[in-house]
Amino acid sequence: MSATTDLDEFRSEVRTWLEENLPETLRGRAWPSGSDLALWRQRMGDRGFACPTWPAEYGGGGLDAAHTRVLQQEMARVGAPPSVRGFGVSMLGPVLLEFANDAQKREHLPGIIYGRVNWCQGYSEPGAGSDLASLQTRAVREGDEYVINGQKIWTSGATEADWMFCLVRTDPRAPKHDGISFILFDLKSPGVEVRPIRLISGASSFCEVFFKDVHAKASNLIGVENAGWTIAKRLLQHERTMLSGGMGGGTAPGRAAAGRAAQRRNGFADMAKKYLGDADGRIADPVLRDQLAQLELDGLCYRLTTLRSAASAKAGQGPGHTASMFKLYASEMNKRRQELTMSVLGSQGLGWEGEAFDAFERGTTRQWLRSKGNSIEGGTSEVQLNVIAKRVLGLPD
Amino acid sequence: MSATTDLDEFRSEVRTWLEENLPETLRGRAWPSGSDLALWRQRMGDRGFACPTWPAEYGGGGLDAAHTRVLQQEMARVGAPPSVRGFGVSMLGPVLLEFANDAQKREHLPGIIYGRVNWCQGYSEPGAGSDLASLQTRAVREGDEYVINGQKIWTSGATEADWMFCLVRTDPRAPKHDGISFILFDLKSPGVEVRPIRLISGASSFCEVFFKDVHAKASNLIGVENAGWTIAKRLLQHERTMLSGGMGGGTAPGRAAAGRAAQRRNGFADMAKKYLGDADGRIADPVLRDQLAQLELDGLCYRLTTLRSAASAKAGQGPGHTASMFKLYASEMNKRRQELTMSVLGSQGLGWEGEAFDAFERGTTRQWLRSKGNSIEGGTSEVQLNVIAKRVLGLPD
Amino acid sequence: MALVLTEEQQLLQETVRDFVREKAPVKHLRQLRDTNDKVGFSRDLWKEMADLGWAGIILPEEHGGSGLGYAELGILLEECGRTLVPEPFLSTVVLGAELIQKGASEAQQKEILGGIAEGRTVLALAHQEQGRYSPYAVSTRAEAAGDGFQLSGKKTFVLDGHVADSLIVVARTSGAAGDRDGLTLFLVPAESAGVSITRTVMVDSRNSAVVELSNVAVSRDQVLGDVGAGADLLDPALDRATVALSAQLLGVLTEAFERTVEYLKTRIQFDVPIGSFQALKHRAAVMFCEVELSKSIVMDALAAIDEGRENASQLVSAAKARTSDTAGLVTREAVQMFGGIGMTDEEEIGFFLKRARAAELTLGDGSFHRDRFAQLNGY
Amino acid sequence: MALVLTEEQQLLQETVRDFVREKAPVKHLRQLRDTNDKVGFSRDLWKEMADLGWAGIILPEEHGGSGLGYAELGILLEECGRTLVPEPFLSTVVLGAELIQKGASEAQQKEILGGIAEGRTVLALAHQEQGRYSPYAVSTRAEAAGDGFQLSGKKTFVLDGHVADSLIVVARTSGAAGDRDGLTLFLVPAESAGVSITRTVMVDSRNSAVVELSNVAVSRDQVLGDVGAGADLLDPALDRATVALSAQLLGVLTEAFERTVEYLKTRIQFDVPIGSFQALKHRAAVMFCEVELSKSIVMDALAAIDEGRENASQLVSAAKARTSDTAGLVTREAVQMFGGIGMTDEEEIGFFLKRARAAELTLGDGSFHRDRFAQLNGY
Repeated sequence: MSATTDLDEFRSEVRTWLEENLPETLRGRAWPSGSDLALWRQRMGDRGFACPTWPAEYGGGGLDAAHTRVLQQEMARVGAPPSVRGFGVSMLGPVLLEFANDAQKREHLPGIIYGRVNWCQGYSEPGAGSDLASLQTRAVREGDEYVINGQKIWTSGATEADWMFCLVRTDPRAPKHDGISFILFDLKSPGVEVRPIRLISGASSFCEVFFKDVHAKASNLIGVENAGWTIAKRLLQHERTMLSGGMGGGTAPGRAAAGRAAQRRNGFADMAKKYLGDADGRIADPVLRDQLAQLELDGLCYRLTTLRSAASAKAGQGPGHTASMFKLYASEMNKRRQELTMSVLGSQGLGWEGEAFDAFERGTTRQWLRSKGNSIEGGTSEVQLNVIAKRVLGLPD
Repeated sequence: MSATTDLDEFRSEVRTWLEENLPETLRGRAWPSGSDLALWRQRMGDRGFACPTWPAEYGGGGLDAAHTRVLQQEMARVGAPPSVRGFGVSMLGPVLLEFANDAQKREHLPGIIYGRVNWCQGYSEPGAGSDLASLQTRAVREGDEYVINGQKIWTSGATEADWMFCLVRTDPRAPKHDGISFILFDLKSPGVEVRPIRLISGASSFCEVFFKDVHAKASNLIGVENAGWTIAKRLLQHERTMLSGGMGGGTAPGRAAAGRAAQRRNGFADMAKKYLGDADGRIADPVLRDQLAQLELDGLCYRLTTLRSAASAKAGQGPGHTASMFKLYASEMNKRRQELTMSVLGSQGLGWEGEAFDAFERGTTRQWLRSKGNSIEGGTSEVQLNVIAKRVLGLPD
Repeated sequence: MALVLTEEQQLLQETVRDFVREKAPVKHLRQLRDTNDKVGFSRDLWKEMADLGWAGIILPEEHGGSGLGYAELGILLEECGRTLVPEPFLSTVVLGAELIQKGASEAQQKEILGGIAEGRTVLALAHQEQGRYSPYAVSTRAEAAGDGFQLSGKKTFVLDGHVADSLIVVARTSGAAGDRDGLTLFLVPAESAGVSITRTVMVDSRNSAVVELSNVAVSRDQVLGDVGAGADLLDPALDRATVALSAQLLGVLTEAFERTVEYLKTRIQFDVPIGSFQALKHRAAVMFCEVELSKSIVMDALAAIDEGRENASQLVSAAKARTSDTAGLVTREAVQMFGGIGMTDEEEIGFFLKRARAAELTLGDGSFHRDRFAQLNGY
Repeated sequence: MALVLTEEQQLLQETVRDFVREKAPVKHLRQLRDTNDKVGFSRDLWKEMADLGWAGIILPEEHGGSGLGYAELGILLEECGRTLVPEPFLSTVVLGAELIQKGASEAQQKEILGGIAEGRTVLALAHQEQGRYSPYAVSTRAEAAGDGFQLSGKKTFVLDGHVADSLIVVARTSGAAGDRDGLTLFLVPAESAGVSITRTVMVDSRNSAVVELSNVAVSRDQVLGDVGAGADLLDPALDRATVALSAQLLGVLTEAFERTVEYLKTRIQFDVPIGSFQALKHRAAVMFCEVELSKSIVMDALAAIDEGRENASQLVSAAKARTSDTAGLVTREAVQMFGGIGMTDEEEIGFFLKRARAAELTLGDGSFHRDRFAQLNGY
């Protein structure tokens, strides 16, 4: 049987399965919820389609890149939403597959696959931002447990999360990269306190999380004690890939992203004509028009570069250092886009609340402010520039 | 007698003196030459007006800032050119006054004041650019002489120069800043070879200068052996001031410079209209017009800042660290101006030689290329930024 | 030239600086915001400021003012900019005072200017009708009706509009939107029939309102200046407001810059102050140059107003373009260099980012003023 | 998508790279310049390149060509860009070959295309009349005269004009400068009476000429395409030349960038390689992103031409804007980072600065193509 025949058969199999199993109410809904979502999660998990590339023995689909692409294409065709998302599936799962022992995988992967456990990430601390390895949250071994004290910040979704994967210092006397461990624990444990953070753009999903004598099972330490930094770095690569958006899984999602972006673009030009006037089909302000053209042109070149990178990378290879470039460029570009929108809207972009500004205008204000965080979260632009200079260009320290 | 009366008297005295002594042929000539120039130099030197602020005992005018300003105003009024200029008067002279012994001042200052000796500066070396202190040109004491071997580069005007003030390494084992001396010698000495440098913009006044067993009198070493770095740094401050242009001597020359700049500006707008078209009195290309406005606006702000700096500084104070800002900004701004000119001219700015391009167009090409050196010579822009960060803002090493 | 402060001016600067740091630090604005204060500034504090002579700083002494010039006003507003003081300087002390002084009858002047100087009266200019600033793009109509006029139209971004005792409404008695001719200014009590004022909550937590005018009857007495020649009154007042706002922006950007440099010296990452990283050093040094240039042009533009220089408008546009753009640069860099903490509402630097953008878009941004600068320079 | 090279394409790339590094390094251009070479390129080398199939790379095999596409042409020109090869690719291999193929009679094609493929024939497009690029700003007149026309006008920046065997002259048979309609293309032997060609010495040491046409008599046979509809022939040819030039610029900028990174690693100041300074590192990393983006858009625009995609013109404009601006950024940074030595004629990096600026201003700079990109995108 040729590879193509095999893929064709798989495609028709997927198509039939989706027809029979996708709840009608979920079709075309990007962010589904409710009882049909629970059903969908059960079915996708059972069929191995929730996390198609993960090994079958842990509940994944065991599919290769080509089959995964077929599955994604068919799901996109009928508007089937993914059954699970978030930190578990995109960040913790791959790391567990690489670093965890068999028992840990069996304990934690199903919860991710079936969407039963919400995960959050305990990384940054007030004194450890770009210099993440200087983190101070202590974990002390006591019998078959660790006792954790300290504080995390920028923990996204902590108010909704069930469990946390967390970097802790297990050897305070070792050089800073050599005393860190990677551990999982239940966020409902006594001693955990979660406080939401208010951003300059308003309420946010970010939290501060405080630990006071929190007990975590030692069996939930991933890898070797004090060797957690290796895991931490790998996980950051996955984060960077996630944040730069749409360049992960081959060309299909890339094309879809390009389509969405094109739509958004036309929207921008129309919006600019509305606020600045239309002179013979052109945006009436020639200087802003030039800036918009530059931005769109950069966006086009950026998307083509993500496609080129995906095409170059062999299937199954982890994200390379180009992830830094994409993270850097995407966040800087979004900041420019938001600045430009503000310039176009003028004082109509300055609204915070109330009816004098429509929903788009109010959204603009908040998004402009929120975009300032793009180049800080998930590794600052400065960190990405350092990585590119060192890893890609080979410039000396 | 009040200060004002004194200045008024001095003004009428200067006015009379100029009427009697300025050769008619020199009036209004920025770059005079010939026998009348020799006469003018003699008269200005004798009268103490060539270097008005230098002490009278060494042939200067012994004037304070207020009287100097009156002299400059009166000279400007009748279009009297300075009788001397160049490295001697603007860089070496002030340094000799500060660091040389009495005999050295008596030997070298008159040659500067009467324009009899042309000086050039032996500073940079192929391996010592921004890191000037790593210079390798060796000077070994032998009896009452030093014997010099090595090479200088970027020696401006060496083909025309009579003497060189030169940084040499007198102690190769000391830390690099502690083994440097500042010495003067005759460029006609045996063993000196001068080779002009061709720049990307064409022929230039820069030279490479090679030394092979060049003998210099030990009595021409300024200050203390191995303590030349202090002198070198002071001289660089004077250079920076000279390069940033027109902010040195109070408001009068500043205003004149502003006037010239305004004239140049209108010229730019007219030129842009000629090449790009005129739409209802506006430059027809709105994006380039916006860039020109930004450039002119920056130029205005820059000139005002030099005036503000001069107004703030008490008369007689040496140039402060703002010299770095002016050097940086002026050179970056000139580079922008040249880039913009190229954009305006299009392919008419690409000519190198020949009649298909008029003199302005050919000049544009060369000036554009030459301007790239502005942010390199006299301390790179990167060096200026370092200086501002450290000395002005106090940021840590 | 007036590029250095006189001793008297230095004294004024210190007085203002000490006062606002104590009584109106950034916390003052935060508190007004967090308590959803109905006025949006402190009437008590405003009274105190008026008692110091600040509300009538440019008014002649006969009207209870201090009789000072724009150089002094600039010093005052620069210092107020440093702590983001939200009290109604721009609307009342500059625009209101200028337009009433130049356009109102003696009786009106006597009544209103005294109120301004005492901190009792707040005025607001109801001018802008769309998001992008464009001074003559006025569609609000003033139709002749009986002995007077009837005003109808909608005004946005009316600074301090919801607390103003009277509005100065720019309406069109002839011509079409975009024409310089045909504008007329009307002094309209906020309580007038047909006037509806809705406060808008703005990103910089300052005061602004939407004003709707529906057949508002006004008499001839309420006209400021001459009918149809409102632009002659408006233009110089807008220039003055623009340079005043530039001075405020200079304070905003200078403070943001100084706070950032301080943060670079104290924030430790990788065991060293982040200000020791060369890339950040260079960016800080670039900002320093821009800050210095901003200061120079603001001082000269203020002096140009005081001296009545012919090219004052060019300098004003240069000042607004330069301070707008520099404030944008500095506050964006500030948030980036503060990192995560700069993104939190708890840290004050975000207030500067918001204020810088709002002030940039008030009375014309960099692009608007570069265009105007070019036009005034004959290209 | 064609965003990766096939094996055949990789082979071509290596072949070209090895050839030009050996036979046409930057020294080749320097030597032509320093000897004031009358031709401005090497006829022998050009013959060798033609023998490798490069001169007829996009021509069909029936005309002696290689029958390859723009993807392959792009690879060829990118590598030639890396060493600034001055041989007449743009004028003859792209513009000449395209216009003759699409607009000439079969007999003309047979005669001329074979000559191009063999490296014998050089063509030049006489089009531009002013410094700023503007494709329809043609004033050169073609007046009807007897059975044919008389051409009069002046053309500037005619690439390879002084060595061309024939000129393709864009003239106006109707309408006014700026109109798209009314242009007609004429094939004019360089030796024709009334044609006067003056070589211009350019900053990038490449070939260009001023062409003056004084009542040049041409017959109907010399018309390419249809009378008055020259733009239909010209537009796609210009698109193709523009993407070809973008590919060349990609080579220029990539080489300049790689040389700069290498210099950063080897130049020692303050006892360390200057590439260890963070400020320079960050600037190099920023350039890296721009270089990568340039590569992607050039590859896609080349593929769009080959595939005849509807939006090809947009991609071409994006490619030219992006490579023009990136080449400017990279070469300016290169000279700055090389420091003093970068300012000397002896160091080769200055040749890249010059070529980048000249290529930027050829066939429209970043600003021109952003405007076109916006227009094609409906704003």
